[in-house]
Amino acid sequence: MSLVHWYLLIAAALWGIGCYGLIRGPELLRRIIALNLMGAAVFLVMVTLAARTEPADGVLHALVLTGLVVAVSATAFALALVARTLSEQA
Amino acid sequence: MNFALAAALLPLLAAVLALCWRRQAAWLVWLSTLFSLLLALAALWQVVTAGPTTMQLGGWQTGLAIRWQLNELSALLLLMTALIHSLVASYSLSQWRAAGLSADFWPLSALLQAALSSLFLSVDLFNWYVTLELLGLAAVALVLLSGKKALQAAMRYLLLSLAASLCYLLGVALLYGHYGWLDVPQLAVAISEHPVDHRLALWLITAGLMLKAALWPLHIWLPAAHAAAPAPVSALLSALVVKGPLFMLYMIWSQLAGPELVVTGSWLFLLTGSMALLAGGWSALRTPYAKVMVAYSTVAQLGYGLLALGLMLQLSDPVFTQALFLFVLAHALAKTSTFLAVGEMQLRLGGKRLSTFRGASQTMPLAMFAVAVAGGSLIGLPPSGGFVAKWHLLLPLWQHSQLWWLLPVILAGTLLSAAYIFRLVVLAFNRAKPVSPDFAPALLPQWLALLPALLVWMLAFASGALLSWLGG
Amino acid sequence: MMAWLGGVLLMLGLLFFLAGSFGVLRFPDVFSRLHAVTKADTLGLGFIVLGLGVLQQDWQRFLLMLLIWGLVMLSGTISCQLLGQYGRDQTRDHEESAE
Amino acid sequence: MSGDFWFDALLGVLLLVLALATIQARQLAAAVMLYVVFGLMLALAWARLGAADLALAEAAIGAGLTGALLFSALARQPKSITPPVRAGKMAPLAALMLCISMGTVLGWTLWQLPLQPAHSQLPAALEQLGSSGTEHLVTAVLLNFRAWDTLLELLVLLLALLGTRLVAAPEPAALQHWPLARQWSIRLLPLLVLVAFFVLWRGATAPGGAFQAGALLAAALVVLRLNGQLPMLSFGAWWVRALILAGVLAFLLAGLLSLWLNWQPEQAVQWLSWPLPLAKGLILLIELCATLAIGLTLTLLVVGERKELTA
Repeated sequence: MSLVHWYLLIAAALWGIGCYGLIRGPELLRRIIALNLMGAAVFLVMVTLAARTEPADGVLHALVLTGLVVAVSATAFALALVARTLSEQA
Repeated sequence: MNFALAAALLPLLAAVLALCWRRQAAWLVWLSTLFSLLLALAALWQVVTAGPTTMQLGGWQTGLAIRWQLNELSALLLLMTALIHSLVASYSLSQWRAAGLSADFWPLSALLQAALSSLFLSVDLFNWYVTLELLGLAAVALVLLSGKKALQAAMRYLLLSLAASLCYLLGVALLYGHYGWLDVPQLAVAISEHPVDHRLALWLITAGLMLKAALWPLHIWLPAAHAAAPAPVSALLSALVVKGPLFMLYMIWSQLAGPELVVTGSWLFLLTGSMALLAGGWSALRTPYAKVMVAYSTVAQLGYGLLALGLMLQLSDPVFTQALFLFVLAHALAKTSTFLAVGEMQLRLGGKRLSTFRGASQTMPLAMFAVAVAGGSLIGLPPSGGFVAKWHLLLPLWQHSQLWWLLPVILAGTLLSAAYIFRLVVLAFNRAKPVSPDFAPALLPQWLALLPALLVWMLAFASGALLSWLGG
Repeated sequence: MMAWLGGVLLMLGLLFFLAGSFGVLRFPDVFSRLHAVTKADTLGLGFIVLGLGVLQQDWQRFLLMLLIWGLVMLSGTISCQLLGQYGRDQTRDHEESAE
Repeated sequence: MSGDFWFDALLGVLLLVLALATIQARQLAAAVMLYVVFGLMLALAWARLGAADLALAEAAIGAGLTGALLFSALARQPKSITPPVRAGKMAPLAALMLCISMGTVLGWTLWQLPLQPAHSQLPAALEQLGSSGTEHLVTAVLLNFRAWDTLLELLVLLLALLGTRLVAAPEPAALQHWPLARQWSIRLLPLLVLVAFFVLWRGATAPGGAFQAGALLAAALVVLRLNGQLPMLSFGAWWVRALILAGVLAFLLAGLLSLWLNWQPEQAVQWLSWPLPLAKGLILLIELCATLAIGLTLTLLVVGERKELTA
């Protein structure tokens, strides 16, 4: 039960929670948060895989950094869409 | 490889310049699509004469750098992207003031072309993730161009597209965890050396890509999004955006799947393909709205692609690869022409329902002719490209008697597609609704809508060259 | 000797953090909760910084932690003030609507 | 039982509890706040797993800016929300079973992953690090080995901004500006700008870089904008557009320059391969432009083009 296995299990659980939130979450905002949780789970898997080698695998860290910025811009776009749909309803 | 690099970078440069000088954006992007068409032709010619080449981006060795691979297949797909973009750009240029298409269309469509070109050229798993995300965001932004009515459809499209990208990324992370390679050919070598059970990674990647390509069970977002988008945008979406993930599915399943996984995968694609044909055709038959019908026809026609992929995996016969990419080419041209013509008629005659097309053959004969010719290729009538693709799908099936049940399915699919195309064409020959005397729609947009239909109609004459390029 | 001193300082800091969070849970209204959070936690952080400084014997890092503590203190007080003003406006609007 | 074990165990459990609480929280405001805390704990997890760059980026972008985005979306949430937007079509029990099975299958597969990776790009990357123009591996991978990914990623950020401008929602209620907040943001500005450019400069030799620096810059600009101390940043103004496009333009120009510099008549061309003597300078130039572009883009994503109502 090393550090790597523990964080991989946490990532698997996070993925499950994120999927549940995406499927069930009533409000749109909650589904976007659930998407971010799923993203966090995937990045946790990648960073834990990078931590297996002694000097942590910088290539994977760069990939996760790219993924993080992509996730933020996608979230910003989704939130702008949610804000517009909500103000249309009001 | 230089021409292919130029063909991929030109739309990128055009998009950035279009954002700087917003008044000349239209001309700038239109010229860039034409130039990239010429460059793509030159790239194809270079590949045919000098053979396939690869390029390591940045000059580093294989595992570290992103690798671009230019063979006949990717050159042909690059040419298809450039051709469809130049057709749609010229159509939009000819009537965007009338249709009220906002000026943001131009940088977004140029970015879409750049994303697609770099997707077709690259063979790096993580680079595919970034291009896939770029493709998804550009498509959602383009759908939003038609304002308030597209909000709901775009929201659902964006959420599902983000979830699909995350599934794909998780699959890629697992593969990198097992084998340590991101480069697909190198990964295939690593898998063949000491195979490890990576089924979940492949299923995650397949689920993500099937959702992105709107393949049958995960197609729910497509009809609303493609129908709500303006005509040139829905042409781009149906013809090109859904083909990117389909190309990735082919590349991944043909190289990374182990022998026993290929069998299960092929059965999955065969079943989903058949269901796509039947369910897509049936929904297209029953919907009262014209653009929704054309969108469901995309879902149905993608069924042929799935069948070709499934058969290629099961019988490992290269003729099915030819059938798959012939279908991709033929469907792209036919669907562009159909969406442009239907959009033009909807704009001029006003109204979304099929009843507005009553008597369209008298009021707008040219656009109606385009729909009929493109419909012929969708059904698969000779000598259109659709016929050549279906022919190369059916011919080898006769020898393999264990897949007998596919023949009635394809027959039923063809009948359904004939039904929903003629449903529109028959309406056009009824007596036209009274039209104001000065009703004279511009002819240039209708001619531009007819052009891809004529191109796909003559595809059979070019099938010899196409077949030899597609791995004959 | 230094390790023992550092340990005591860290325990003190932990104590103040616990007191602060306990205060947030138990206090009745907004203002007392704000009071508990900003005062106790800032002091707790100060003790932790001192404790780590004693344990670490690295002056450059200790100064860095002091800068962090200063920033936390500043931003803590400012946000406490703003939340307090916001709380006062809310309660006043509430009372006006209640009459 | 080493001390680390308890720290990891607690952090892991805390991450899960926060994630569950975010999904199950009744009010949306509580869900957003819990998510921001989750983002900070995640930054701690990155630091614990030896990814200092990611801890910086997660804290600045993941918890900070995503939190600001969520709060601004929350501000536009109409208070009188009618019955919650139709809950997921799937019954709660079925969704729960599906997610639990997905989690266990994923957990079981992750458990099979080898502890020592069969092959990784690390040795190759470390040995090429010398000729990449920077000493820090992550910056070398981002701006030299896989520079094409970073260019596409800057495009994704630009695209998100273009898409957001298409759906610009009408502004929430006018903000009243507290004098205390205005004073504090003025004092905070020089510190944030200094730290941002320090993080950018350090990116060449230690964790840091364009994205973290851009996020810090965006934080400073957002605070100023919310306090009304900054002129209205509209995409229409040419200098705003020039700055936003600076990152992508710098990349393209550097790529074209390096294409022209190492052009041999019939040898195959290498896109985005920086000639060695120029590598360090080019990378720094690109990082500087990318920082400005990311900072302004993230600001416009968070604040939007708010028409300033009150003085």
